[in-house]
Amino acid sequence: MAAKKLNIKDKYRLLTRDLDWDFSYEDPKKAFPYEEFEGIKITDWNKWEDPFRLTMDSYWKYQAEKEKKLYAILDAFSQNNGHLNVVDPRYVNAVKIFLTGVSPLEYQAYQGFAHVGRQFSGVGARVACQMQSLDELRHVQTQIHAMSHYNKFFDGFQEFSHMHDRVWYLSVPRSFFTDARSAGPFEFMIAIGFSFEYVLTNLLFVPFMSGAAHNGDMATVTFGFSAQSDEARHMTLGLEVIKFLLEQHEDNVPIVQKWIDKWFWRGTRLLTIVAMMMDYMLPNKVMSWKEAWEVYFEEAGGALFKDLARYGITMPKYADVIEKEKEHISHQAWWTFYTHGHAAGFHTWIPSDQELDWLSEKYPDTFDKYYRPMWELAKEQEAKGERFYTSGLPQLCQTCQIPMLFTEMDNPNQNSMRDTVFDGERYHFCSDGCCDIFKDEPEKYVQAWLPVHQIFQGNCGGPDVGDILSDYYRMNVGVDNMDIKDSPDEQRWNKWKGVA
Amino acid sequence: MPVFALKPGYQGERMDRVENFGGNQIVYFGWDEHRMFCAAKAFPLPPSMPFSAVMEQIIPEAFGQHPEFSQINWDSVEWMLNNEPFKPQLDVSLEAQGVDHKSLIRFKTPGLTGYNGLGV
Amino acid sequence: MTIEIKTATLEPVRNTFAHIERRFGDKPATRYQEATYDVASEVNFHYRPLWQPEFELNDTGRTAIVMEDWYAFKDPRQFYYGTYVQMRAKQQEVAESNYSFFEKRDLARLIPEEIQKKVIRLLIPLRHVEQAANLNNVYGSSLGYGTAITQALLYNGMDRLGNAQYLSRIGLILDGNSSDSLAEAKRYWMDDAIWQGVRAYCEANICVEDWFESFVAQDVVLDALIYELVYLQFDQWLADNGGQDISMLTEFIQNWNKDTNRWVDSVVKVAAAESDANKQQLEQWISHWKGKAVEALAPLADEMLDAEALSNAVAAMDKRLNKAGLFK
Amino acid sequence: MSKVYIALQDNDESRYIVEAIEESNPDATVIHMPAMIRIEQENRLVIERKVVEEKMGRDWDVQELHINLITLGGNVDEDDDQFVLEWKQ
Repeated sequence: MAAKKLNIKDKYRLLTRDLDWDFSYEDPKKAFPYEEFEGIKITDWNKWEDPFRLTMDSYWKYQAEKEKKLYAILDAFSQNNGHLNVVDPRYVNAVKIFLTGVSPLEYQAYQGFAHVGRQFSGVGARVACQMQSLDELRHVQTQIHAMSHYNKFFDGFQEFSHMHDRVWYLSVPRSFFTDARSAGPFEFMIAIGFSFEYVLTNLLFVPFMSGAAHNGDMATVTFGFSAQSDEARHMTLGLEVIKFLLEQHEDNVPIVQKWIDKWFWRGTRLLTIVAMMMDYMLPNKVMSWKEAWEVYFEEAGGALFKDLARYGITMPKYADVIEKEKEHISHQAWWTFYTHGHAAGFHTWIPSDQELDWLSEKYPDTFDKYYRPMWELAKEQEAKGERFYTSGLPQLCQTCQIPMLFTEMDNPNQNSMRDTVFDGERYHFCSDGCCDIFKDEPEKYVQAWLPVHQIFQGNCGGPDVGDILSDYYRMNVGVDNMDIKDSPDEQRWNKWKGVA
Repeated sequence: MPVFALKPGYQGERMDRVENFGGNQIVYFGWDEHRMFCAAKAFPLPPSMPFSAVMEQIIPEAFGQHPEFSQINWDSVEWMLNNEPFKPQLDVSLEAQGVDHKSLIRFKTPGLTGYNGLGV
Repeated sequence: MTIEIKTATLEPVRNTFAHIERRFGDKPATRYQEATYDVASEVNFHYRPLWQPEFELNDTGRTAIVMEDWYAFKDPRQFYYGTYVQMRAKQQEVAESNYSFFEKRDLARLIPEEIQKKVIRLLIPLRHVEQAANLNNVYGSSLGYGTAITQALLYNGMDRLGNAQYLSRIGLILDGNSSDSLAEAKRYWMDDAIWQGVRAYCEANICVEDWFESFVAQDVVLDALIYELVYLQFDQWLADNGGQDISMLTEFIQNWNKDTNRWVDSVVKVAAAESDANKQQLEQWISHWKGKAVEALAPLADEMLDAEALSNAVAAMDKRLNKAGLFK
Repeated sequence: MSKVYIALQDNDESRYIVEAIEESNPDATVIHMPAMIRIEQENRLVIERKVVEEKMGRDWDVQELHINLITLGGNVDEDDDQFVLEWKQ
């Protein structure tokens, strides 16, 4: 009998969608108990459109090919001491932030997608989430392997896992992801599958990785682009989820809009650190944060929201504030880390004169007016032998957990501060965006493990900051932290390069 | 507004209740338009602490690194407590003049506008 | 400017990450170790799940099994993502050439019709068992504790989807891609009395809350029996009765079972060796699910072979459990 | 009108795919960046299996695209013969 040819859509339907069956011995609600409490209405999972139609055999085949390529490069990188090819040892500090701040998020993404990949009762969506879960596990593991070589030659990588659970600035990305994972399955998909994957990871994995290539870091660019090749699948899943929810029931629209507002705000706050990595931590510049933002958020995100307008979805709330903040946040963040360089697990520095000029050129409306004077002051202090490390501990935002470093866009000299009272206790926020998120779910956000308050409660050892850094954070004090100048990293680099 | 949770009555544990701070309460201090300090600073202080002790111990520790600090004329300083104008009474405790847990105290220094007059 | 690199100064500062060094000493680590140990978060989760506030996001309390160190569940295959997909890619390449050989030579036509019918009624519905196994293993991966076991559960979960797809393709080969055989097999799964026990077992397991129990019911009990019954004994029967070429199409699953059994047995062994309480818990779960599984599989075994086939399968499973330190 | 875009790793295989994209989409803009190639076009972009196969001189499965893909923007529709990116506004 001559077999008829199956096209990819039919084949995928038969090999995946057709595997499920209607339960008759148990209540399906017991098998999939989390699908209704968020208020999302799914009338027919069969309407789900599979964005990509990968069966496991193709998945193994293509992913194995990617892995083979990637590990060949990582092997070559370590055999040839590839770390010597980076343009400048300052660059490596961006990679430290990556391993301590981003890689553990990949792990949380693996867990989160495994959860929704088990809990959705629609098999199409479920399998897509399972594959994403597996991909995310890939990302954390390839990142650890890529940075394993750096860990052998530079400080600040060695306790990445321990630090991620505890260190003050790492509480920012960590709380972002635990917020999403502790939410219901549909909110998780809007948070991570849509807002984070579709718009925000591009900013990390595309311009920053291109920057890694431009700074001689073959290991990072290789895992970065290799990971991002899975991301294309993930982005499409995110977009498919949102279209599906919006098409299923009109009552879903306001719920989805609320989540979009929340997660875009939370995402832009999280990306502050990426802004700083791009503008200040890449010695060879590819594009400024502002330019990257315009390409990947304003242009790409704008097109996306125009596409979603037919469902009644509008641009995320406070998009107007976000647009103004692109001129400011990278400078504010690097200043914060520079002045807290004694409490960071990586090195900080004053930008070179050439870099200051590049920043002036890229930020003509804000840099000279607001931020160059800071570096003039820092240089003055350093020349006096008083490298500025700020005293005390900063006030943190209850929602995003970032020190309250952001300023008012109508007066960028003044920090932006909001507060509200819930259940007799006052809570503080860096912005209207973060304040709104709290007010919508105060019972959730009162649980925030705010590092500064935890230190004052005595839960992080101490009381001296030095003891907290060494005992609770397991930082190698005087080695991992402080200015790059005279650090062991710099001294080793100079020795390798034969520089006196 | 209550969160939407699987079971009704979701109530997370309040992590920063004043009882958790061993007799202290948290007070934040911020110097307006002085961005050398990236954010306001947090201190655990006994509610019974008089404001004079805040002026002697806390304010210099928090802001003494700024080149303008020594030039502050404290008589002309404008204070805000939790977004309301505030006149600190030096010999009165924090608690007795309304500075409670997680209060934010901000001050402006007329005439001192930051490093080189640029808000830094 | 040429820069002279003095190789003598290129000594590493450390051999591996600090948490790996604390476990295995100050020496170069394997990729499996760096990708696995102490990667999952343990403290400071901020928010209790809206869907399960009685637990933290990562919480050891979601199973009755208690471990001092959840990383004791070392995978004997030492699979991390890279080694896992490369192993499966190799196996699927073999499978692919088997399937295309089978298709090209149209070997289906050499298989007697009653044998084909038997395959559709007795083998193809197992694609739904694999689907249940996918759910159960992914469940453990999402709510389990410690990367050592949770990553292996995810690999297993995805393997089961792969197995389900290979079984489905057997149906498509037999029906010339009309998918009639899959529809027929699904009707058996839904309505045929010989399948109802197995289907009820699968549905019940999907609703089990304790993730380790779910792993026991699926991977330790049901899979062990099905492997012996179907992929060894029934396969032999097919070979003896003119269906030997079907073996080319189940070879992937057979090899897969061999590598997976090694992992399953080691998980059971490690958990049982940890404490008497664990051992008792495992024995109680296994007894419970074994009773159900034997009852569920009996009509199927009769139809495939005979009652002896099932007792052979039970004996083989008991032997494995014994080797893992249980029931003795 | 909005742009759809796709970015590929800058390697030998991608160069053939980019050539094919240029042939199938004469108005597309190709931008070379460090280690990556970005291609964008108003509203719609198509990658045709036949054209890629012609450029490469071998069989090419549309799903192979994922090996060299970095990112994309637009609604995806993938089948045996082509990969389409599109905004439907």
